[in-house]
Amino acid sequence: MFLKFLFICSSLAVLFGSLMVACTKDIMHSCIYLFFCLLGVAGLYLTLNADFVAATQLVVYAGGIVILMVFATMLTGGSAFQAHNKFGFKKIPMMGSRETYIIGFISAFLFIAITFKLLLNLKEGLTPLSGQMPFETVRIIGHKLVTDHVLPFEISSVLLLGALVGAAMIARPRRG
Amino acid sequence: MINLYSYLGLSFVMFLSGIIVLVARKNIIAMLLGIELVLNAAGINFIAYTRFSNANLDGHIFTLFIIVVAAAEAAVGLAIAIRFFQIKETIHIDDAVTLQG
Amino acid sequence: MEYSICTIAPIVLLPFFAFVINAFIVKRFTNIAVAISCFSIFGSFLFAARIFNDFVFGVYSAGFHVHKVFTWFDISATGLPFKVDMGFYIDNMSATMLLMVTGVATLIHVFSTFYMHDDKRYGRFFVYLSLFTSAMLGLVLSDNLLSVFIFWELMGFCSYSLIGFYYEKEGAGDASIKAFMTTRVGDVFFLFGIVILWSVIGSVSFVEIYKAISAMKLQGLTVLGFPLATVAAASVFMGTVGKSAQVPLQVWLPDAMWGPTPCSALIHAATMVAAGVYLSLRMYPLMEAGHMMTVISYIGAITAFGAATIALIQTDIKAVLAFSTISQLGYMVMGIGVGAYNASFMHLITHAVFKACLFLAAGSVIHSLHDHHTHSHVQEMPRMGGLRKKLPFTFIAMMCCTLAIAGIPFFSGFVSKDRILGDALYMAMKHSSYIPVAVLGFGAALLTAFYMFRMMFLTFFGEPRDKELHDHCHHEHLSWNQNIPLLILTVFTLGGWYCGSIMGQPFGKIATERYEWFQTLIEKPDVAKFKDYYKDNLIGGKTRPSISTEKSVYDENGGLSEEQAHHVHHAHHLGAIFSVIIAFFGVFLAFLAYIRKAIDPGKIVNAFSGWSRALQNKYYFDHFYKKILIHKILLRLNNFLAWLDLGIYDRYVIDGTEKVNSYMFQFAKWFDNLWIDSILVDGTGASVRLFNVVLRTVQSGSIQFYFIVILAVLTGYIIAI
Amino acid sequence: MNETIVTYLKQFEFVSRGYAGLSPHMATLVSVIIFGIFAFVIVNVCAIIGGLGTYAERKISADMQMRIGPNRVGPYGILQFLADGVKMIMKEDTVPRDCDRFLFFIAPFFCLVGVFATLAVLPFSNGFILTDLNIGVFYLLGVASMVGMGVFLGGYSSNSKWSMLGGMRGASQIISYEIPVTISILSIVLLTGSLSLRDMANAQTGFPTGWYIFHNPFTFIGFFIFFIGILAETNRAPFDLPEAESELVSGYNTEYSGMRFAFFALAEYVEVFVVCSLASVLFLGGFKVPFDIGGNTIIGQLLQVGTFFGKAFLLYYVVIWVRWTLPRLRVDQLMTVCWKYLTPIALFNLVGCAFWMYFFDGKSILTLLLQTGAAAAGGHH
Amino acid sequence: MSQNFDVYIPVVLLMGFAIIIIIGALIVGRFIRPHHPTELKQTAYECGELPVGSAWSFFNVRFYVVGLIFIIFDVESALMFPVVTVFKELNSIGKGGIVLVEILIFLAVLVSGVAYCWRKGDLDWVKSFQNTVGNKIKK
Repeated sequence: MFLKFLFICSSLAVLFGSLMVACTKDIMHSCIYLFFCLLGVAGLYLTLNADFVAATQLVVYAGGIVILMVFATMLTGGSAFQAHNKFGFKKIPMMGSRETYIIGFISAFLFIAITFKLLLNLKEGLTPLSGQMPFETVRIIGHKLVTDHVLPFEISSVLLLGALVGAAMIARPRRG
Repeated sequence: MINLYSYLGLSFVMFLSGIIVLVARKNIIAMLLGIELVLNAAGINFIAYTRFSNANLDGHIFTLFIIVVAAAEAAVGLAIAIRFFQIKETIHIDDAVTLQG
Repeated sequence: MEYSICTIAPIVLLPFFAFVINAFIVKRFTNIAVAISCFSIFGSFLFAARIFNDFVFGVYSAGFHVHKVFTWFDISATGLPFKVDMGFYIDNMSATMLLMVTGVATLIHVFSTFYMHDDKRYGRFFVYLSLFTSAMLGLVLSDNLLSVFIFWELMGFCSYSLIGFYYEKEGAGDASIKAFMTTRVGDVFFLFGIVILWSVIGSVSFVEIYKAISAMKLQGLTVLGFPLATVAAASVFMGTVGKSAQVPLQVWLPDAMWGPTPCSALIHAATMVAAGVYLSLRMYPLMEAGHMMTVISYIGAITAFGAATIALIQTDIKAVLAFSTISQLGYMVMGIGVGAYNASFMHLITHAVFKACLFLAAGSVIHSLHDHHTHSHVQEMPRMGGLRKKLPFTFIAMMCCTLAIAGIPFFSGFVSKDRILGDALYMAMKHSSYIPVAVLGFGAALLTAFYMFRMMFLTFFGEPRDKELHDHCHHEHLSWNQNIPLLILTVFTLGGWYCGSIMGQPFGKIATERYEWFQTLIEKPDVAKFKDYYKDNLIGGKTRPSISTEKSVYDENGGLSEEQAHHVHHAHHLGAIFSVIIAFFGVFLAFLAYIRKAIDPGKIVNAFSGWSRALQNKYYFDHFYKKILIHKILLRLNNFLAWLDLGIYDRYVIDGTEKVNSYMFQFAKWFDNLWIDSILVDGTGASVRLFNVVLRTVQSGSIQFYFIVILAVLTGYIIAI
Repeated sequence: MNETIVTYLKQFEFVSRGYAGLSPHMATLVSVIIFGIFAFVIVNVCAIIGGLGTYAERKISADMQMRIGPNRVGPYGILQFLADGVKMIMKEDTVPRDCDRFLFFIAPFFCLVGVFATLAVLPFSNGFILTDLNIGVFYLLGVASMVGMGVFLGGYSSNSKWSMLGGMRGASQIISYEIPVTISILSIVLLTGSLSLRDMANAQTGFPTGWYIFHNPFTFIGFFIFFIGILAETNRAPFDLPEAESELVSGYNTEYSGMRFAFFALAEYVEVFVVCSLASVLFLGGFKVPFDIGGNTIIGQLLQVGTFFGKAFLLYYVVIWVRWTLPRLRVDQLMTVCWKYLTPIALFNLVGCAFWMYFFDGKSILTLLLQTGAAAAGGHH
Repeated sequence: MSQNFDVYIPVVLLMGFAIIIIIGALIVGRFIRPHHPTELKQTAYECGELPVGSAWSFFNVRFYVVGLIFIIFDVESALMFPVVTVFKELNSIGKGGIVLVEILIFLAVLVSGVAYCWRKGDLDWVKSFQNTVGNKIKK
């Protein structure tokens, strides 16, 4: 029962958040809606027994990425920046502002609908395994990270190193 | 009843709005938000399939790495956006057309 | 005893990491790079020593091995039955080999800090050395032919770089290319052999190959009418021929002496050339299955004898050692051919030790003889002489090694070489076809004793022939990087380290059991034991003692029946007596010729002037390859093709076409003006302009537009499937 | 298995018997009610602690400055915070004209939700924990990071330069100091082998000899890093740059008035309590009572709660003490302290702890000393 | 199953309490507090001066760089948590060494990145500040 409640709350947050990200004009508000959406995703992870991933979602996304996003928004003029269409209709018909939404929606819907139709074909063996899931996921993830998945674990540090150095180099204020 | 398809439907909507943001919004940072949505939709799928199909937690680990990659991607993407703003004083995506033929 | 990846992998990875690090820092921090190289190889030595200790003095028997694998790639899903497991395979043989390679390499690294110190590319030398050592160790630890091949080629590359180390000299560059190309001939065959084995067995792992041989998988198959096993064995053996400088691909090794002396010691004497023999030993069951034994023994014997004869008249100290290397390698290959598996491997080890020592000693001599007129070091023996007093430690080292290589009792060379000769004699008594092998083997032993002592006498004894050079030579002091490595190696030229008996044979034994570790533990891979074999996982899984962990006991009869053993022993005793006599006779001859001057070598050379010229030209092998193979055949082929091109094709086809063309031209001109220019060209321009508009629109540079296109295409694609 | 207050109560027979007769849905409902009661109690207690925090702050500062401090409302002025609360709720709620109303409205939620959610995993005693998640401390970090977002939004939405600066500073300070804190926590997790806060407390003993702060040199340094980090994370002096009144008026909450301001203040004071109790759990033995007096009985639980609060209040006192003793840092010094001192030292500590675990098998330094002492003494005999 | 999920009830409850407290207080306050907005009252308080321009425009990249390093470390700690949690178990069965090496490699790679940033002055608040001031003046 509580599971259902949690699921409903989280899914509402996800639906509301993700749609509002797409539909809000103000970029700062979009960030906040993204935050809601990510919180909802964390809730969904909880309902799927993935407590550690949910907490990671909270720590990294809620505490990290969204803050970085709002910082970057501030550094690029904040909400004062109003997006308007520069090309207009004449040059490339597809890039109009309202039309963009329509075309975007249609193409995205088509694409995703078909992709998910493919996904839904993978039906076999998809009964929920109630009670079989190990509840202490963090230990299992830890064991996997140091045995089977040790290479991705180490490589992710290299990825982070690259991101850090690269981003710091790009964003660094320069002379002259 | 909550089953796999509920989660798939949710991730569907998330993916959809992510793609719409990517296609329709003009702000580079907003597009990065869209990418986050898309990545999270993928994450939901991974976890849901892990929960509903097999008992080993590889999906969790995959999602963990998705989060890692998302963080790295956001860091670099935002840095590029900021640099772009410093050079061009705008972050309108239609100004980033240096590669125009 | 648990072996994990952590205790095995560092052996290869330490030098490799040293190489990677040094490659970056060598320009700035040369001394640090050198230190890193030396300490990394010493670290590998410690790891190897641990493994050696476990395998030889632990509780393991001859058949014991550790095998750790991980799947490198597996394309069996595509239908090709090809799965390559990379991994480590350690048995007693590779444990011994590891210890030898790391130990010798460590000492050579140390010596190089002395020898190469004033060189302008001091650091880079160590970079190559590190890479080379790691490749050699990787080869020793490999569990399959493919990774053997990879490391094999890596060593080929290092050898190329080191031979051409002084690339300013023209000869060095040529020699490096020669070495590279010559070994390449063998390598092509080797690769061919690997492919053949894979096509039949579906795997290139040693274990799988043993399994297949024990299951008689190779029988009855043919390639172009030849039995498949023979073709595969011959091809793999060609790899050995190339790498270990056997006839007819031996020509590169003497030229390899263009490299710095320590690299000659490491590569062209102690380790790399041994890799070929090592491969043949690993593939021994295949050679047996392919009935290659006679051929191998003949090739080995001819190499051993031929190279020894050439060495008789060389005047360059390094050249003598180079030919003696070829000769000794010939012994090892001959040992494989006559079934002396154990002795052949033992000779590999003993030879590596004393040959490394000999080269280092030669390096020490060369380094101390500095010609002030030409500002170069002197390698010519006629300008040496009487160096005994000046270089006492080098003299001791070189003397011991010479005794060893000449086969004087109590020294390691005697123990191993004598066993090979004993087995050759035994085979000759059994099959008459082996008689020439035995004769050539004993002959080579005589010549070896002679030319090695000739070298010793010319270098260290008598009066100095170049007074000025001799006076400039400084008196040698004991120093940690000049003499100590030599003396350490010298200690290991004693026979007692390898064998418990004085004579190397079952008579005159002073101790058995643990002193006979070599004979007890190194034995032919018994393919029958690999029938139901499974591998351990690299990480995680436990090392499974695959066959047994009980210590083997020394069996004097080597598993043979009493009567057979008697025959074998008989032959061996005979061989031992012969070889002792022959060795002393050779030394005596050298003594007569170069100390007593009772025999004048010049006269003999004059008497056999034809032979001597043949020897000077190394039996015209280089001439043959250069004059006949390259000039006569390949150049002729080239000329023929050129003639086809210039004479036939040009004259008739081209000129004829020209005629036709001139007629065509008139027509074409008309056609061109009207159709091409006015319609096609202008029309194309117009159409390009038209497309341009479309393409410019498409190529908008706007990411979002691209994104929509991507989505559309993906959608279409998914709908289509 | 995850312990909650409900599973603790089920030890008592009448509770478990009552549960046995319920349908699953009803059981959940009853659990929700039980949780609700206890959560309500805890929220109120913590709110009161937060309120008393303001009182304590004023009183202690007065003490240090030889003043009297609040002394009118109630005995010794102890009801001052209630009076303040009433005053706050009576104040006019002004909203700046140019502000971003949506964000202005939502910012206090972030702060308060983030802080209150952390209360769920605080182990007040062995049994009295709302819920002992097995990702406890990680969850706590994740939820607490929402506060930074709230601070930033509060500053941003006001559209005032002071608020904006304060918000930016606050957010960057909070996120920066989260790193040394997290890494210090990692070293404790390393020693405990669990993320659950109750396990961490239970791995220590009631006497200081068994506390993690005295476990090895690295944790000893780690405690101070953690403590400095939490001072900065809660915007306490000497790290109160986001609300530096001499530079930024009042920082990120300049434009907030009335109740909205009260929420920020409440969140801040409750957060100080939460992090102080976290420090006590991680390093100072948490709820453990010497000799485990009282055991698992009600008395024992009460003793444990008392110990817990005692340690937390002690740290709370130190926090206030520090505020009135040390001057404020400059913003560049703030960043230097975090990135060039605390973070490298914390990383070093983590590695050191790992080595300690590896070489000494997780024994504390006192145990090792005693063992060597015993061995030496045995050698003489 | 449902029992397992009960552990999350307090989390949701506490979050709900926080929201209810705020909304409740604001609603209750609406009935008792005064409401007399004036033009001046509703401007942003900038020490008595009338605010000039929007506050949402001027900011320095250094904030972003701090956020950047933070997020890298955040992700790093998120990955470290499970590894560190199992370290004790693995150490007790003798696999502590290999995990230790893994942790060391992981940290060493990251620390090298931070060392790079340190060397390049990204961690210096003042230096980057001077740079930007220099920029502005040059322009």
